[in-house]
Amino acid sequence: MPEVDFTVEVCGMAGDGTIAAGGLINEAMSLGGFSVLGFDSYPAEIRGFGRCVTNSRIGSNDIVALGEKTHALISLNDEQSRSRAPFLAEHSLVFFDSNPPAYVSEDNSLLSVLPPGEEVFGMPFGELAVGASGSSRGRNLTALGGFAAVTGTDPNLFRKVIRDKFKSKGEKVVNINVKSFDAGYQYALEKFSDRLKSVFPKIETGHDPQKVTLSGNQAIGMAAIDAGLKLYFGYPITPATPIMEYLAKYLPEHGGRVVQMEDEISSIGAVLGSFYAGARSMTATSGPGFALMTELITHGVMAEIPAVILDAQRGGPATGLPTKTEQSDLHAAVFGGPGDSARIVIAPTNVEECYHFVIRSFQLAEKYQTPVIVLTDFFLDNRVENRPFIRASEGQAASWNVFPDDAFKDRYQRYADTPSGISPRALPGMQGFNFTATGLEHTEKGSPDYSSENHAKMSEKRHRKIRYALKDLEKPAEFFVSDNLDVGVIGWGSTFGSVLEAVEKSRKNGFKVGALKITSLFPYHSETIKAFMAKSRRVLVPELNYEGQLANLIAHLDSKPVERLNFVTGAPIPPSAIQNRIEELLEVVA
Amino acid sequence: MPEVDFTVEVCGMAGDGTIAAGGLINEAMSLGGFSVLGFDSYPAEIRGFGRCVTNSRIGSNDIVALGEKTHALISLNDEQSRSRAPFLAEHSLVFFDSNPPAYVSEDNSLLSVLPPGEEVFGMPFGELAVGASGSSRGRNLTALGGFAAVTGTDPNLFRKVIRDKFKSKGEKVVNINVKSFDAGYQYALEKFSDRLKSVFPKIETGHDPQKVTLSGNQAIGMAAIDAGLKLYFGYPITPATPIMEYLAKYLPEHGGRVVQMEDEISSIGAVLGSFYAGARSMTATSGPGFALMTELITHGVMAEIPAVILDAQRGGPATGLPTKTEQSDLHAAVFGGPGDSARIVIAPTNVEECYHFVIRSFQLAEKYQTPVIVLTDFFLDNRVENRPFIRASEGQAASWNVFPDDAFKDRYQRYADTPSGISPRALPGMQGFNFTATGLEHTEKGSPDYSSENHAKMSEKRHRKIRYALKDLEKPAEFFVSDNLDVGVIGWGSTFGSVLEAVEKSRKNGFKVGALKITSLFPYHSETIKAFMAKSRRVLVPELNYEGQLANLIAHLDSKPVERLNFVTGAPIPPSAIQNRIEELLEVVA
Amino acid sequence: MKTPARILADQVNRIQKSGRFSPRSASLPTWCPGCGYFGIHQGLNDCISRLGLPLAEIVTVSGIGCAGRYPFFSNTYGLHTVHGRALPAATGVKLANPNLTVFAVGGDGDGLAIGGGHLPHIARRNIDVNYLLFDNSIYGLTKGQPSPSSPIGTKTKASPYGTVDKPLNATLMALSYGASFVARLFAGDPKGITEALIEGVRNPGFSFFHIYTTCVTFDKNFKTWTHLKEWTHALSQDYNPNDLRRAFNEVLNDDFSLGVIFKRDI
Amino acid sequence: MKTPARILADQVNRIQKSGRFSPRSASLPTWCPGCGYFGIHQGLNDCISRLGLPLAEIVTVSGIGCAGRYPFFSNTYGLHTVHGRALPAATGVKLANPNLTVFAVGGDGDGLAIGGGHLPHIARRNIDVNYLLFDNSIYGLTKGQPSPSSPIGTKTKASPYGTVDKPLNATLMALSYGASFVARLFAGDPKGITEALIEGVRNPGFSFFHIYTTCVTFDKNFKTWTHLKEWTHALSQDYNPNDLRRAFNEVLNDDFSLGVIFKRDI
Ligand SMILES: Cc1ncc(C[n+]2csc(CCOP(=O)(O)OP(=O)(O)O)c2C)c(N)n1
Ligand SMILES: Cc1ncc(C[n+]2csc(CCOP(=O)(O)OP(=O)(O)O)c2C)c(N)n1
Ligand code: SF4
Ligand code: SF4
Ligand SMILES: [Mg+2]
Ligand SMILES: [Mg+2]
Repeated sequence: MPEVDFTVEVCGMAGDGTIAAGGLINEAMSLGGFSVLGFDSYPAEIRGFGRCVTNSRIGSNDIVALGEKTHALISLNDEQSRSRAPFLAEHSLVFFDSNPPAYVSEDNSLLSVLPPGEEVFGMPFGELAVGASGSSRGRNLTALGGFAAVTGTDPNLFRKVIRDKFKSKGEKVVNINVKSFDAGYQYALEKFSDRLKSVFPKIETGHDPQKVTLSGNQAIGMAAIDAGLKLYFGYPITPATPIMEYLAKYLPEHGGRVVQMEDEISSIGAVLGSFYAGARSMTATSGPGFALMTELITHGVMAEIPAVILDAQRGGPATGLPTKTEQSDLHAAVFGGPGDSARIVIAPTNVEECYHFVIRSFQLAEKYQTPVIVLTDFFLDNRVENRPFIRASEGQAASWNVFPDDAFKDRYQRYADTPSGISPRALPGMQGFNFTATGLEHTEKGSPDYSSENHAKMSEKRHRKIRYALKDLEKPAEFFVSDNLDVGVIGWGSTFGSVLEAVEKSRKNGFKVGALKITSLFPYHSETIKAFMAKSRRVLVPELNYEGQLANLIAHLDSKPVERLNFVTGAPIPPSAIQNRIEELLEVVA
Repeated sequence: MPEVDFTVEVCGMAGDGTIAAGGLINEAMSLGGFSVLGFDSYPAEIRGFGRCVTNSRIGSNDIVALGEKTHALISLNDEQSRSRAPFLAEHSLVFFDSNPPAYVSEDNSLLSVLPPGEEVFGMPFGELAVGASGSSRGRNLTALGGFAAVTGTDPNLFRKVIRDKFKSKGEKVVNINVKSFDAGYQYALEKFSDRLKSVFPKIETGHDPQKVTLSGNQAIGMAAIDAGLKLYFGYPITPATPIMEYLAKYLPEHGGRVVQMEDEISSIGAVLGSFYAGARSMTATSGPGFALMTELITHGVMAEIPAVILDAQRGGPATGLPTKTEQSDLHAAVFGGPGDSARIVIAPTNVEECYHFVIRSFQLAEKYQTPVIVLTDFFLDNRVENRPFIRASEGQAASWNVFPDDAFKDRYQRYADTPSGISPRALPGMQGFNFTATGLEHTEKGSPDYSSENHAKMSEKRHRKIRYALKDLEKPAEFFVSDNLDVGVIGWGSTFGSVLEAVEKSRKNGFKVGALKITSLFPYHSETIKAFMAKSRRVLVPELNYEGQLANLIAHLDSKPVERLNFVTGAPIPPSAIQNRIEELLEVVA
Repeated sequence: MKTPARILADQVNRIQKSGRFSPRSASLPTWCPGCGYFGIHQGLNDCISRLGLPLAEIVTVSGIGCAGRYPFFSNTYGLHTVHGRALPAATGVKLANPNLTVFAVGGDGDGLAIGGGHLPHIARRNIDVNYLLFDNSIYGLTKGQPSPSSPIGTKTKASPYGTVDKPLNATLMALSYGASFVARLFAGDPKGITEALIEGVRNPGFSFFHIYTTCVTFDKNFKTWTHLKEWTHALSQDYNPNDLRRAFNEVLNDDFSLGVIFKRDI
Repeated sequence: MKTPARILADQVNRIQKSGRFSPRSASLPTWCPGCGYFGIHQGLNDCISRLGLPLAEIVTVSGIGCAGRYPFFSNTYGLHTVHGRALPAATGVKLANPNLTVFAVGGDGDGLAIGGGHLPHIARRNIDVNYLLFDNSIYGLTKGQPSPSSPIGTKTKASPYGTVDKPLNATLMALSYGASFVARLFAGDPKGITEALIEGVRNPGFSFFHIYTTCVTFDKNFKTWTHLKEWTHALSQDYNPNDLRRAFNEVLNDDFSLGVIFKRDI
């Protein structure tokens, strides 16, 4: 069986059913046994003018990064799709509406900007849909039919996922939609009979039932529910809103509640209040909202109150680029807020990790009694992956609360200075442990105390605790590491997939290259990172930000200067860009 | 003439006139021609229980740091003064009330905790005051009289400064207060005739009329007024409040206005609004308020609107230690807020620099159209120095605004991408230059644009501008630097005085030690710092924080690990602690 | 076919034909076709034209939201600040240069949720800013979540089972803050908006315009054009806006009477 | 000599003698002798004693200020959060564990300035939190700056020429937010505070207590003991707190009538 690595984009205006079509491709291909990584983007925020693009990369092996070149483009609106032409691979397949609903002038046509050599397939999407269902709304499905026919995809895969999607709307709707798909499929089979390909062979093993097609946002929501989240407090903000919307829908049936607060300050305030009172709670936001939270986050640090804060990063600074992806809140996550306010910062690199890290974040927050910040970004939140995925058991999501021993009743010291820095924490309702949590510097008992000795002691205690937390924080993972690397590439967050793919490809080219994945950003495992840097003749840190925020954090660990590769394009880093940089560095090394 | 280096403390309860007495000592000694560095502290915030302490270090040479050992203690309340006993030098002079207003039990007496060998002077402060003025309120002045007599200080110095202080209250009040002082003076002359010293010789040159006794806060307020501040927006917070109070009093007569806002978010919002409309404005806050401002600070970065924000640091995290000093907001000042949001951060190291840096901050903000953060701390804000001090001329405080050329009327590009990154800025009211300032990513014209190319271009432009600003930012200053230093000490902010004194003393001990003062914290002069680090066999960075926040910023500049000396005591770093660490390092070096 | 672009073009055409075009920016508003904001745009543009204010001496300040985009669609100077902070920024602008006429505009989320803490203070300081609250009872820009003025039972993706919180009444709040000028208006009545704005701009202090409007995209049930047209009506003829107690009574008794509700005697 | 320490000791003595001591913490309140907060302390402690609430099932939440120190002077569980954020934190506490009785306490700066944006929302959500606003019209802890409720002309170090902004009326604001229980009280009348608190704690929703009090250290002119005693008086006998319109009228007509102003019928 030939190796498949195929990228398909659907592009249209809001209202064209673009995102739905892309989602069906992901589902159908997953069902077909392929690996899928999908990502939608919608540049404009205000409706009525939005260009929607979905990108699905489909492969027979694991897919860890977004496709760079598009092998098939399904255009539901040619004016919008023109912007996708530069990303087309040679000889790609382009599907377009030969009788579009809105007139597109010659100057604005898609065809006029296609590079020579593309194979174009014009189909009357709307008419076919009207024929099949009486309405042109199924245009996106007739287009999918054309795509399935030309690429030689088993049409039953699409029929099944269409049925599943519309199941809840009744048999009639299901049938109408399947009919639209079939109309496109038949039309293309006949019309393009001489140009049919066989892009997607049947995979013998077929669909892996443990493979779940899930977005980062869904994984986060599921994790929160599986962790027994009691309260979600949040304020809408792109790209974090879908987490709130997911939980608003599903949390109530698990006994939890979503409260849309008046802003981000009150959201984190309420999260701290709930954790103080013993309930797992969380909030999710993006950079601007995160900035507003920093004062209260340091209150969690000082008063030793757990909190889980997810920062779904987007382009910055300020309101910035709300619908674009970026990894530029790392500085703020680690360093924002007054005082020496070390807290825990972790960042998953894929959908599966989103799930497990969110569950872990509750436990870390409980045990270390401090805010835990989970850094994701739009590319990770909104990407869809279909990997084998095992949900955590109740035990795996168990509470890590550390309660005081009954022996300490009536002489309880809330902030007892223990060797680990962890002080057993009482909850309101526990008789004989009454205390006041405070953001003022305080004694072990919790009384305000600004004396030099006390502040020195308690600062040390708080930082000792955070250092101690390292043992519960995932170590950096090494990939292809040997004692002598020519280039060692360090990656984090949504970007790590691109790092991995680039390193793999470079190795196939025969180069001694390895990768390090850092998921614990603060505190971090400096010894492991140091060792990796020492093993590498050159160290490269590709990041989706201008300032090299991870590089800034770790540069001092090795005496070699760190090479930085910074993208501020609002889009995922293409693996090839990393690969090129690796190979440039190799030339210098050689 | 023998060298004078003498530290005197006054200690009492709130209401005892402690702070006033300390202030008079500073003024009198300044008038006597001595150098003075004074610092008050008031540990408790809520009135009625507050211990007040003033510390004045008086010297014949320049004084750059606080005194570590106290040579004279004037106790206005013995229970409170007990806490000062550990800081007494050997054979120090202790003045106390032999007939105190509140009974102090034997166990709580000051005398019982004095180390052996101190010289004690008991005087009936209150009775003497009643005798002189009919009221015991002048107790603090009779105490000063005793101090002047025993230390052999010219009483006319005190009489003059007392007169100046009470001048505005009329001749009667002046006389009563001088009489109280005299009563104490006479009493002590007679009672302690056999124990009179001559601590403060008459300095021949006498008082330097250019020497002004000024606190950091006053210097900041004066600077704002001399810079033609039009609007101050702020919200009370220790230790920044005195700046607002100073300006509330003096700004109106210079045509400006102080508006106490509802919080720190609205304060920075209004500052940005005023600068946008062309008026110099500023706000001052401390860590917790600064955290609340970070979202809007990054708005200034993105929309390229000037702003001046003074962060008077105090102990953190969170509400922390409101009346204690710390340098722990550096991380937040440089890195707080979403996105790649580089801004300008500067930090004066003494009172004079407070003045000049604040004036410069307006100019930098105007020219580079970005928020400028001035970092001070409680020790700097509240310290008093009496150095020769020349106010800036109007020219020196002139506007650095960069306005667009009339030629660009009606085709104005607010965010034109120039070589320096500086785009001429129009103000509302200018015909034909109408534009919208926005915190969304935008084109040169100012329209929202989230395309990859545009974001990459504009991120580069904004950072180029900040790099370019380096040429207007003060270079690190070297002290005693030669090509080969055994230890190079890097200092910033209020702590630099201690660094300098420690280095001088180590040099006197014959060691090859130098100092580097960094006042431009972001962007910073990496080449100069690097060169200094390279010249030093060991690099030491003493800071008033736990995490080594400056060390973190610059550690990567040299391959040697940076030695950190971190104090989290809420009090200035004693020069001797730095000197000891230097000499420890020298042993290792040797 | 009547495409969205067509509907919009018609709408813009109509505004253009009205002949009072100058305060509109060359770039088309990116609001959805049919959005109530077009009516407010027309009302404010007409106010500016009728008062003959030089565009360069006007600053339009906004926060974030669909309403927050307003400055880009206006030829005045504009300051598009962050979510919820239009009023502090407008305070700074006005105090910096009192010659400027300052409009602050924003949505109900911007003004009543995240920015709700600023309204009492600009009102009590009586800063001469004209604040237009675009109250569509929904978060438009973030694609339809409930706002503080959404009625109980509002169903959105973020409240799939309906909201449970009592809505806030912005007119009542402004009165209780002591605002010196309070009007209640409707996006479907641009003329009414223009009239009230002209009066409010002349008020030498803070003027608050609570404007009912519709989000055609995310609210199909509550503040629809149909409902708002049906519910709203003018204040009674004999209404005296100088009487604060009467103003409170009016607002407590009737949610939908439009006009100048209160105006402090100067 | 009557030293500050002496005055304070007397005061504490008196409270101790009252015999209802348990909710007080062992450590003495660090408020200035004569501060109005001692009266509120007594009122709240008596409420707790009289309702027989177990101290471990009460959480007292506060922001920053002299008032914000309250939790340290109470034997309940306490959450001393940052400036202005008592209400969001209290919301979290109550929703996390509805069995707890939650008191939120704070000053007028804490609650009407920096935290002023939260009050409308806890009121409209009707979270079962009892919020005591200690309204001394001054910033005590930061040593005497004007607050949003300071009268025009207030002279402080931060306003040496007198303030110019209109004060806010917290009772009126709470009514306009739709709070389900609103009382106006006076620190000089701890009994009145206790009575109203008992009623408010029983209200299964948000209860707002606007408490006039004095800062003896920083306000020598306005809300002094003398003035407050002179100005305040009980609501009239026939007052009916279930009538919202009447409540508004009462508050518009009289700044100093004390008692339960409004109570929503359940
Ligand atoms: C600090 C912050 N939080 C959240 C957001 C996301 N956000 C943008 S607009 C908006 C609300 C929009 O609703 P509204 O203010 O009513 O304006 P409309 O779109 O309805 O005109 C939100 C929550 C943001 N930009 N910044
Ligand atoms: C974010 C922040 N801003 C400012 C402060 C400083 N601060 C502490 S208490 C306070 C106001 C005190 O006044 P009020 O709330 O009326 O309480 P009171 O002291 O009068 O009881 C202020 C401004 C702070 N701690 N945090
Ligand atoms: S989403 Fe709603 S408020 Fe926003 S432009 Fe569209 S119709 Fe108007
Ligand atoms: S400063 Fe005022 S409010 Fe604070 S404790 Fe003293 S009297 Fe009370
Ligand atoms: Mg809205
Ligand atoms: Mg107060």
